[in-house]
Amino acid sequence: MSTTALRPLADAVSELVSDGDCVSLEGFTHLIPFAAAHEVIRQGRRDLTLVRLTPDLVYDQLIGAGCARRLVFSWAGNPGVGSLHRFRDAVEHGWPAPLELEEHSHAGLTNAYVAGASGLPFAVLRGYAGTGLDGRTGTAVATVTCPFTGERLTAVRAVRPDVAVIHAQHADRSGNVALWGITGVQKEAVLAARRSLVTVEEVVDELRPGPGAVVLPSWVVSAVSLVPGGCHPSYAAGYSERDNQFYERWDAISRSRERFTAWIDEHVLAMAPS
Amino acid sequence: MSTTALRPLADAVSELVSDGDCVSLEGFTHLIPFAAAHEVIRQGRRDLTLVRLTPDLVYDQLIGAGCARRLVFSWAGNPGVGSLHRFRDAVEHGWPAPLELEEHSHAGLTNAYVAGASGLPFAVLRGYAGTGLDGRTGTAVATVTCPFTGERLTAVRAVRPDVAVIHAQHADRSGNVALWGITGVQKEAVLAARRSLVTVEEVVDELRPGPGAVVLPSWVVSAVSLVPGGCHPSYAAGYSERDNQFYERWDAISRSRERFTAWIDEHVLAMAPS
Amino acid sequence: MPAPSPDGDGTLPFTTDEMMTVAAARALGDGRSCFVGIGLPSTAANLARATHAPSLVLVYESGTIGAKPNRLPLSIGDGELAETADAVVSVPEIFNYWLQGGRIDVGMLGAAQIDRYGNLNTTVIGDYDSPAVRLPGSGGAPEIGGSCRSVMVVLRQSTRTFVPSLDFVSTVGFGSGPGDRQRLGLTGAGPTLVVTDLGTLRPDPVTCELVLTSVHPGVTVEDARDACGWALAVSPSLGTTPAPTAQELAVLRTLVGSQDDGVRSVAPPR
Amino acid sequence: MPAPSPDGDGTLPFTTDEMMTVAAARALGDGRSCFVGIGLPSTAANLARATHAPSLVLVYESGTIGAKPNRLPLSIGDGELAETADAVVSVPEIFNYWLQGGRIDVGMLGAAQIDRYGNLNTTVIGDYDSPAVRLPGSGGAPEIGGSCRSVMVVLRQSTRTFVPSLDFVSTVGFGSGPGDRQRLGLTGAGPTLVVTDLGTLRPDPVTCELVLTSVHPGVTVEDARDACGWALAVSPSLGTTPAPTAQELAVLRTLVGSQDDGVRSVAPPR
Repeated sequence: MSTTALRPLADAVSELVSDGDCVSLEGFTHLIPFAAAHEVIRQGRRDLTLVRLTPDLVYDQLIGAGCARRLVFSWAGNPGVGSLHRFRDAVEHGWPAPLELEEHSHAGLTNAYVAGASGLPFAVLRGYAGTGLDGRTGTAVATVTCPFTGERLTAVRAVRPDVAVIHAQHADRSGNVALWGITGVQKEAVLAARRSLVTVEEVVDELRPGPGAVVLPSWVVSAVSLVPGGCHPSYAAGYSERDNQFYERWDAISRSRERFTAWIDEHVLAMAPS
Repeated sequence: MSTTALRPLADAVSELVSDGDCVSLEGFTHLIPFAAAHEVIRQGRRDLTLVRLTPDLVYDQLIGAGCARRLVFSWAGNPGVGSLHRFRDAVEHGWPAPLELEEHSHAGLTNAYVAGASGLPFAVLRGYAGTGLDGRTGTAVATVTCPFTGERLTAVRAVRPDVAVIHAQHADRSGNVALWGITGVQKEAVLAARRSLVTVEEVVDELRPGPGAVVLPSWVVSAVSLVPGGCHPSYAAGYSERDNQFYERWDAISRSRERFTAWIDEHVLAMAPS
Repeated sequence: MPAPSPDGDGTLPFTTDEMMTVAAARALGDGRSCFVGIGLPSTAANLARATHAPSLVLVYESGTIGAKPNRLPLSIGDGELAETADAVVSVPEIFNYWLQGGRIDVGMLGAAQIDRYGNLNTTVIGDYDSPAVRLPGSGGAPEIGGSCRSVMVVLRQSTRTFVPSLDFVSTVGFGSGPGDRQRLGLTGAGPTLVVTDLGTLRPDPVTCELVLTSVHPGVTVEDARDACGWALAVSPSLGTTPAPTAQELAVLRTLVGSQDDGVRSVAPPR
Repeated sequence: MPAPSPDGDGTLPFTTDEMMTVAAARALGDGRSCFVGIGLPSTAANLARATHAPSLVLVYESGTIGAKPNRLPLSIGDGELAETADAVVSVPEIFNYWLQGGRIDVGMLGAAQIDRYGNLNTTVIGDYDSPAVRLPGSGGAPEIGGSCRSVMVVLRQSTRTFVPSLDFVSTVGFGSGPGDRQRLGLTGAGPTLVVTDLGTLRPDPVTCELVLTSVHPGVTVEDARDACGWALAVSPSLGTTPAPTAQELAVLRTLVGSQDDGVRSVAPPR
């Protein structure tokens, strides 16, 4: 157990994320850790295995910037807008590099996180049966027989990322974290991972978790960085609405390799660390 | 799906609990539904299978009153005081009737509820291994092999009670329920059960769930009854402290069959329904 | 936006997408629970809630149970859903306790392709390893399709979407026919209704093959057959879908407008 | 309650239970996480928190993580635990994510019987089916004993409690010796410390058998051997436990008093 110290984002990413790591940036359409992803891009990480239920713009950017070798996911779209063009370009044309896919359903990948958080090698669910996913999950899905009823059910292998990265509303000065609103699978991702980084909107003297809040004590978090607006353009309940115009603009930005590259150069690489 | 109507406790118990049912009254040392248990005793139910992590005084009373045929449990004591004498008398001397035991650990029985709530026939955990419980769980515990690692783990059969009974702080007029504080396994018990009854401290115009509250929408609850103080002598966070003197007095009341019977006659059978 | 004339006599101008959304909404019964994604299913479910089904319980896979949005959500993570919900739970809980637990009456799904047994493709057009079009993938659909008591599929009908053979099975409908759902351990009844821009289809109770059961106003059986990649069966009791009423259109257009401009003006009548 | 004299010179009057509680508290390191039940373990953990280990994280199986009670809780459901905790989670979560997830450093357990390999009985004295004494049972202990990084057992020592053979194995310590924990899939290190009213014991690193490593002030090796149902091994480097200090006794007595009278006066020094 270690007590978390607040530290600059660039330091935390540098310490926690290495080439070849399995990295999970979570946030189910809410509290998506964009600023941390941009820092990963700036630091030039390569060959990452990226795990996430909904890759969203955040992984479109990491994939287009050449950070990813493999993607573990269950729904790769621009929510409410359309396609993820960088994801599609990598899958359809291997640009900027081929992208291995391990493809799941939400229920399956969610339970893989649950197994990881629970210290179990696998989880059981009713899922995948009869679908084409069976051959597309690598070796992550199998069947298991109920020892009581003889029923055959689906087993999904635990996900244990090297690093989980999430964005939260609050941390206190000891590094305890609170997030609320739609809390997705963030708790499971952090508890399944070997290391974890939380960017926060605000550091407060005392956590006052509201209804439905998830609280992560400092001793299960490796690092906390203060990054107000660190989930833009996604939502942060109580702080900011989704920047829907950016989600719509992304469709055009990401359609062309040149325009995407220019955008990354200008808005990510040229920026100072948060 | 049915919309719950508020109804008198006696009517709800009469409709939902029958002789021979598997009944789970839950509440992990907090919000224990004593008033509903007393109504079960008044209505003279027999041959119940009683499921509960911590039988506590509430099952000591039901067992001593002759309602139970079988007990599924993981820790049967008077918390902070000592033994449950009616439980012990049933187990050690078969009074007032023999009591079959299906004995678990907390982790195992908890996961049996989780499996029931999840629509699965079993749950997987690291548990029971090497203990004498193996032969004492009826047919509820077995082993399962991880299809990925070959590791042998424990499987526990799902619990699906006929009826779950819990006590909560609030219901609104539509029958939506909120409870908070230490919330135990009440959500899992209700969702695992075929029918459910919630007694509440108060009916409010609008639920305003606080931090950590569990909310159960009306359409997963069969009946709600207004029973202020319905979990006395246990705690109701925000309403009442544990009546510790009663827990201590119970030790003497329950030691003798005669004194117990007189107590049940006076404080349960002679009382009007709540 | 054109103001519809106040009488609902079937001659109101409306688009085929509007007809499709209204037909889907009408099939959602009051007081039932409905698992919805963003897009047309969410629009239809909110239309139902704002018209004939004020007690419809909307469940989104982001964990919001009983959401009562006053505008159409932009995504399933929209704060509007969390703020108006009866309960907000984690994603593991929504899939395990609520969906897999068998508590949801109707699952609403879209698709890029459907076959005659109601199986759905949302994953890829062409070959998986070198796709013509890589689509978003399965998301929650496989287990929505498996565990909801019934499933409603909503999609536009054409020979590109109604295909003889899927490029990828993302979600199982009736598999290859009777008995397959049971064999696969799928607990719900499967796709009992398909709503398109041309009409509605239901599975034959014996063969499980989709049968055209109604056409929308102005659509012929030939139109529906021409827009289907297999030999489409037609119900002997084929009906015509009643046209949207003036009220349905007005509410729908206000809903859709609310998404565009963020207006919060569509309080349901409850 | 007798007021101890202010100097901690080892001659203070104290009870054997007080010595046992103090010795257990001292073994809890600052900043570690500790899974505690009600009774002596909870008293020892709160004593540690109020003295040398202000950052000790107390986790109760009722789901309270980081509880900082100002008085000793009456039960694991005590509102005082929930109100002062960093987080309150459900019972499934505490067992699956926190205990089984391998996040807890020390599990504290009591027992009615212990054997030479640190296996524990909390279930029954006599035959299971016709018991002499039916005890409460396992509760959280089997998995606390399995999954915590290490386990501390606290119980009074006598030939009734230190037995050659358990009447029932509720919680596995080292099973029948080396390798058994690994064979059973138990992930933690097992009972690395046993604290009694007579002294402390630790497992032999080779044989896993418990060895007397210290005696409390005024206790002889013979006392400890006489109070053990098997031939008790004694460490060649046997020590004597330092007596409780005046501060330890004062804090302990205030803590215990707080439980009796509900006084909320034991704020930890943080």
